[in-house]
Amino acid sequence: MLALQLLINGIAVGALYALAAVGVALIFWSTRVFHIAHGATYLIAAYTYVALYETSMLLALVASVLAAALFGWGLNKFVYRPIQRSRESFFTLFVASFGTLIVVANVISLWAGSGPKSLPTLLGRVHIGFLQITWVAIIAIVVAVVFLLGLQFFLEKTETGVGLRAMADNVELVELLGLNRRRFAAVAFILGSVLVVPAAILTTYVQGLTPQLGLKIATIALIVSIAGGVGSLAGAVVGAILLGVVENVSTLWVNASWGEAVGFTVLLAILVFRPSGIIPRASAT
Amino acid sequence: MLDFLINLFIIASIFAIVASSLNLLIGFTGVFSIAHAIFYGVGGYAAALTSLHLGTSLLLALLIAMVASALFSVLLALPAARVTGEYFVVVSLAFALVAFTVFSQWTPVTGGPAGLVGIQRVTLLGIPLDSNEAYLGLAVVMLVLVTLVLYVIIRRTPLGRSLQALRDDPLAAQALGKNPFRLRLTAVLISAALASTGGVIYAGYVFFINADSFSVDYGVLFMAMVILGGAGTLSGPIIGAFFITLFPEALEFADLPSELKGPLEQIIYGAALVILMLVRPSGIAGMFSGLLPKNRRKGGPPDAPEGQPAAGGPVTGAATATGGVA
Amino acid sequence: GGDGGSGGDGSGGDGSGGGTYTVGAVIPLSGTNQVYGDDYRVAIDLCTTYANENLVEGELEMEYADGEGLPAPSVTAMNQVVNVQDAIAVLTGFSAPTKALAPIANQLKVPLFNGGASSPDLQGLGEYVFNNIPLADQQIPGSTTYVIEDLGEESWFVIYSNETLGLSMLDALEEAVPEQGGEIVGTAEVSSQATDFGAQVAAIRNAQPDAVFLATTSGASVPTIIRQIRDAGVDAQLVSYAGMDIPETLAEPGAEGMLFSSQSIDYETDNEITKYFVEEFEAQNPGERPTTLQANYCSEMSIIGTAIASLEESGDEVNGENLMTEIRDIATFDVVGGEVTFADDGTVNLPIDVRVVEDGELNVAYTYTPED
Amino acid sequence: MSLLEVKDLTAAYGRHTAIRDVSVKAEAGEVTAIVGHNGAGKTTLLNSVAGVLRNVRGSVVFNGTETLRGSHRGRPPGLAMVPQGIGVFPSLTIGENVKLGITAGGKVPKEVADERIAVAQRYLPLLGERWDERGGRLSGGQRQMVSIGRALVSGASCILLDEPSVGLSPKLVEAMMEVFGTLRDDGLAIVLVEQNVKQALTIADRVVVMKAGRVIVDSSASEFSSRESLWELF
Amino acid sequence: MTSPMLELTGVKKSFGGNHVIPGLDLTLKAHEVTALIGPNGAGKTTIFNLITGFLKPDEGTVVYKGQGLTGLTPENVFRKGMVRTFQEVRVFGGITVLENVLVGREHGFGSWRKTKENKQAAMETLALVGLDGKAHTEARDLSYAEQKFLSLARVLGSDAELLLLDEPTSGLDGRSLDVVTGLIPRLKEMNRTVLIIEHNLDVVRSIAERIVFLESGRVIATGTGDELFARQDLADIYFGGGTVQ
Ligand SMILES: Nc1ncnc2c1ncn2[C@@H]1O[C@H](COP(=O)(O)OP(=O)(O)OP(=O)(O)O)[C@@H](O)[C@H]1O
Ligand SMILES: Nc1ncnc2c1ncn2[C@@H]1O[C@H](COP(=O)(O)OP(=O)(O)OP(=O)(O)O)[C@@H](O)[C@H]1O
Ligand SMILES: CC(C)C[C@H](N)C(=O)O
Ligand SMILES: [Mg+2]
Ligand SMILES: [Mg+2]
Repeated sequence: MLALQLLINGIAVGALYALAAVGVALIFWSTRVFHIAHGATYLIAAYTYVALYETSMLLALVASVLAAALFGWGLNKFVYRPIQRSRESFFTLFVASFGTLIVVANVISLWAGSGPKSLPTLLGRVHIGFLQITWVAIIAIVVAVVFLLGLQFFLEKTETGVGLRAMADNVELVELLGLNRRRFAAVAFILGSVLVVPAAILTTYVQGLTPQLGLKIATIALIVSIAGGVGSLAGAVVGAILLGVVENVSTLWVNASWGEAVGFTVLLAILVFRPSGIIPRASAT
Repeated sequence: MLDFLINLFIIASIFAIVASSLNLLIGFTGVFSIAHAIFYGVGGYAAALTSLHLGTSLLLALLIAMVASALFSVLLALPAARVTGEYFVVVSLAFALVAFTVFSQWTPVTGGPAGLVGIQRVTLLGIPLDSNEAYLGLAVVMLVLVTLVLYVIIRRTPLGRSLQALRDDPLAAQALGKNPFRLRLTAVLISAALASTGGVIYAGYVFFINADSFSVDYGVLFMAMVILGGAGTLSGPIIGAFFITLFPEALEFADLPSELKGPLEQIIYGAALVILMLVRPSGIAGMFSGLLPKNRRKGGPPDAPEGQPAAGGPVTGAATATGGVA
Repeated sequence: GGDGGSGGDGSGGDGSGGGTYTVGAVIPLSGTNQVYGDDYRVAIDLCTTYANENLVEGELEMEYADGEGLPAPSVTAMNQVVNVQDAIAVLTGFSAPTKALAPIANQLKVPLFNGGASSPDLQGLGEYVFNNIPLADQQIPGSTTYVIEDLGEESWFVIYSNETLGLSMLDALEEAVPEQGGEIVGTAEVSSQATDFGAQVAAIRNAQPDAVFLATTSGASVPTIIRQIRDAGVDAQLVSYAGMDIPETLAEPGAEGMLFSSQSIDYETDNEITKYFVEEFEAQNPGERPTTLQANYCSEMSIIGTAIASLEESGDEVNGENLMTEIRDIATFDVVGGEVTFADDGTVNLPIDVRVVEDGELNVAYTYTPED
Repeated sequence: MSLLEVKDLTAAYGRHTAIRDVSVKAEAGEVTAIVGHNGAGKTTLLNSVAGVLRNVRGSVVFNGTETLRGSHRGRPPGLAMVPQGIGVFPSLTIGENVKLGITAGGKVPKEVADERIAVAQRYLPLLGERWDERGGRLSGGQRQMVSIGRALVSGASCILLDEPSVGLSPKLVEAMMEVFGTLRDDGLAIVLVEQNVKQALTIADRVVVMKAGRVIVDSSASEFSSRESLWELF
Repeated sequence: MTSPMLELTGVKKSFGGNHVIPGLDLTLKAHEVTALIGPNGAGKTTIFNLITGFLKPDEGTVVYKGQGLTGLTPENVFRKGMVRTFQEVRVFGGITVLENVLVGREHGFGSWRKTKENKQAAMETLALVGLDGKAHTEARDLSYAEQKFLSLARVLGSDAELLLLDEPTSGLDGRSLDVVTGLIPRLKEMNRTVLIIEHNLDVVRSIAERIVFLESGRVIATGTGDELFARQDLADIYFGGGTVQ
């Protein structure tokens, strides 16, 4: 029974990771920016929501979406792009991204305090005998699936989607062909940033919110999206859920502080044996 | 005040040792690791345990640390053979998180979160290095030695050439008889062993070791030092390490209101990283002519046809979905 | 605030009185534990003023440096306040950093005060280390006695963090709970970074205990743990210790009825420092109540002030070494809520209060006096 | 007024000036061949015209609009380029690769797009045969065909071709030259950079010779062929 | 007496149902320059990949000087004594021209002691392609043509006896082309055997002693230039009209 409950918990947590991961997967894969500042987007979305939800949940949601989109767009425009212009270097972007996360996390802690924030419990739980699962988790799973399908459609079927995939392959060629690389990048950042909003809000409902959460979420998101398969959004989701499940179920045998390590070890092992990830980007048709 | 400066320079030298050794991977081998705080940590723990159980000999501590670190680094090198390029960053990140957990939870060996206390000042061939001045001397000598070793490897040996060839084009290197796995393994082993010497010096200096000094944040910090200074140059990581160590300390002299001090310092530090990357994307070392950065330039050489995969092919695994040998 | 430049003349005066004495505070000013640092600073600033007005002839000046509640930054910060700002005493908190700073304090001959960390292995860290807070092994028996004997909650579940403090609390509970006739029916570990406690909560539901004890160092995550426990429908009695009763915890609805042990602080005590602290705190933070730890940090300023005043009086030089000797000589000090006496191992032994959260307020439910 | 008019174009990579004061024209219904040694600046010229390079001075007027400055900065609509080297996105299907040419050319109704694709597939049967396969699976020459196909579907009135024959079999080169000839006859302006002068002369109307970043010869093809001295350059 | 230098027997390779090499037999004699020609997508580069270990044959064997190469990794194939270039330029941009050549010469720990000799030999090789003057330039600062030359120098500078060159002249101007066509015949004197993929028929004509014509992964003709260039069936699928003079 305990094992089953842990499995359910794992899937629930995994779904939240997955929500955070799809956005970063999209951004990383199409722009090659190791976007650790996705954690900052997460914080901005979550704090905006927390600040406003008492007024109106809808207003808070809209504001959160706008704030995330604006931040992602602005970061790309004013930080990443100028760096890419002078000399594209993966690590240079990473350092800048990391610096941005530090700035945002600390500005937030100046503004809202570094202590934990929480939201009143939303919707409660569903019981199946002794087992229980929160409605929030169910929403997270549904949203994750919807996002996944929606994005898959977007990437396969729309011109902009194909453009993003082209960018993932070869940015220089995109430019040479006269395609608007900047617009594609802007789309990737706006979309990827907006995608983090549900993750931010739902996670805050169950796990609370601190400025430190940004780094943690972004780290997990990046790891699962790579382990899942670069450029494969389904892979990111599977990787996220796997991490959540391993973390939780492993507590049957090891102490909880090892849980995350066990989860990462499993993902590492997967990468060693399948370097292209759990579900590699479509390689054959 | 002098004591304070000595303290800072000791720490900066230690960081410079780690950053320089990391540069062998990032700058010269194309192995993008942010796990180097771990090998620094292995050195620290090895030194602490040596001091607690085997005595204060510096050379013994260095030997044990380097061997332990090199052995441990095999775990990172294994994936390095299969996953390359940007994707390896993620592997190293996961590795660092796992190893950090081992540091902070393996209580019988590492003392767990409480860490190891009771480390003694080291002695060099029986001579104690009690004063901080002497210790600074030790740290600087160690830094010079590490830099020298790196210089010889990179600029004077076939190994160094092979590593850089591998960095620039793994496929072509393979076609010329280079074994990517063995080369990456060698580089990771050497780099980890050198980084551990920084940990030895650190443990002997602060008398206390726990996992917090080797967290992922430090891994990123070392990486930032390499990039900020200039990857692929010998002086870059040293410049970067001193800059990143000294800069926040300089802020201490700025008259910040105490209730804002912590976050403000962090904000200034973070903003400095962003701004420096904007104005000096190729590193500080690039400012001095003659020390031109040897960063990997993305894309092909100047007038090569555009759009060729910079790296690719079967060995890069995740990097390309298709065999890139066209 | 008590900030200021690095006092050039801050070496501690020459014994003629009237010098400027710098006291360092190596506390978390950023990071996960900043909540604590913020709280401590309020109390420290408040009582620096007190010491300046009522105790020392010269002037105490505070220098804050960010230790993040972590050992490595704390070591750098300590070096900074002592070597650059010439601090003659340093305040700190958190178990791991305190342990890391102890050897430095002894080497640099600067007294180190811990008012927040409660790991038992902080005792006997050297002549220069003073803990004016009862350590965990002293606090636990208060809670167990009350919960088991008075409330009759016999089966316990312990959530602990795998580090100095959590483990030592677990040890203490494994001794104290059976002693009172209770039983520990389950334990679960949490890591300090975690925000999801589904696994622990599932284990609690599985064990169905009467009481759940929270033995972690991370105040930031305690409200979340409580929330997740309550949301899962677990209504067991929650119990914890002093470091966790921060406003964020008290504000969590699920914390209603929760118990916290801490040293007994009698705010009615009739001494100067207590009266000052109660009044001024109220005046400056209307509607708020000080935490136990805030009281401790205020007390530390009073202790330092008292010792310096005594050095000034005797005409001795005010430096770290003399300060240490003076404190050990005086041994017993007026502090917020009463009196403390430092034992040779640098600890204090105090009565323990068990306080209960009622409508977001803490009220004393039980007081326990340890037999020596 | 020529369809494309380049005046006094100077372009640099950092401190290195790759082309200096280059002026050329391309007329509708003509093939302008640009020849010159490796490093003469041919690619730089094309990339500058196509709005890819940043450090460019001078003037490029396409279809009456200045494209180097002002609101039209960048790639003007109606201009397509086949870049030098491999021009295929390996993880996109061949169809997607080709259709990017339409995307770059601007929105068109589906029927128009389908029609253009059909034409391209007629010229390059390979495209049709392997439409849904990934670009990464093609051989070097096949990739070059995809790249050309992409320019064909763009609906452009001017196509810049940067060594399109590299890697193609001799027979295919001939076929390609025929295609370019047909396009020219349809009224397009073709700018063809070629290493193989003989090859280029089979369809060129004008020949521009570049050397060390400058234009040293600009003449009609017939005149060029007849002047032995110019041949000596190669 | 002369056992073949390289022998491919019954080599097959398919990619997901696409039989790119449906069954190939190919023999190379020592000290000959053989050209491998054929339409785009005929499988020429794939054959290089199969020989050099970048791809594993589905079936069949590759034998080099009597030793089977099946299952060897590219670096081990190299160590048997053969080396290849790639269809696109792949120089080591961050190190000098001289170092690029050294990379192909230095193997194993002992090579450190022979650095001096190796540098000497590398300089001689660079002189062959006219790059000795740029020995200390970083390879990424070379022009396209120079990088092509460097790729050649790198394989010449190695000790390999069998050189597999994939379109070494593509993209070169006439002047540079002459350098390459002048060089290749001289390789025989240096005890080398060459297999070259080339679409430039002028080049093929001037250097190849034997031509292997490949179509759809099959050898459909072998012979000298005179024999093959005259064949109408090959012209229909490959040479086209007019270009072969
Ligand atoms: N990205 C670049 N960075 C620096 N210099 C460059 C770059 N691209 C080209 N160059 C230099 O500019 C000059 C012109 O190069 P360009 O590529 O335009 O010549 P090209 O005529 O197209 O040559 P090829 O026939 O080899 O394609 C050359 O000296 C080349 O080295
Ligand atoms: N990795 C791969 N996956 C799928 N198909 C491939 C792969 N590599 C090559 N092919 C197919 O095999 C065939 C032969 O390709 P190859 O690259 O060997 O041709 P080539 O003879 O070198 O042609 P070119 O002269 O154009 O370079 C092509 O049809 C190509 O699509
Ligand atoms: C302030 C508290 C959370 C500190 C904690 N009690 C410790 O021992 O570290
Ligand atoms: Mg060109
Ligand atoms: Mg080929």
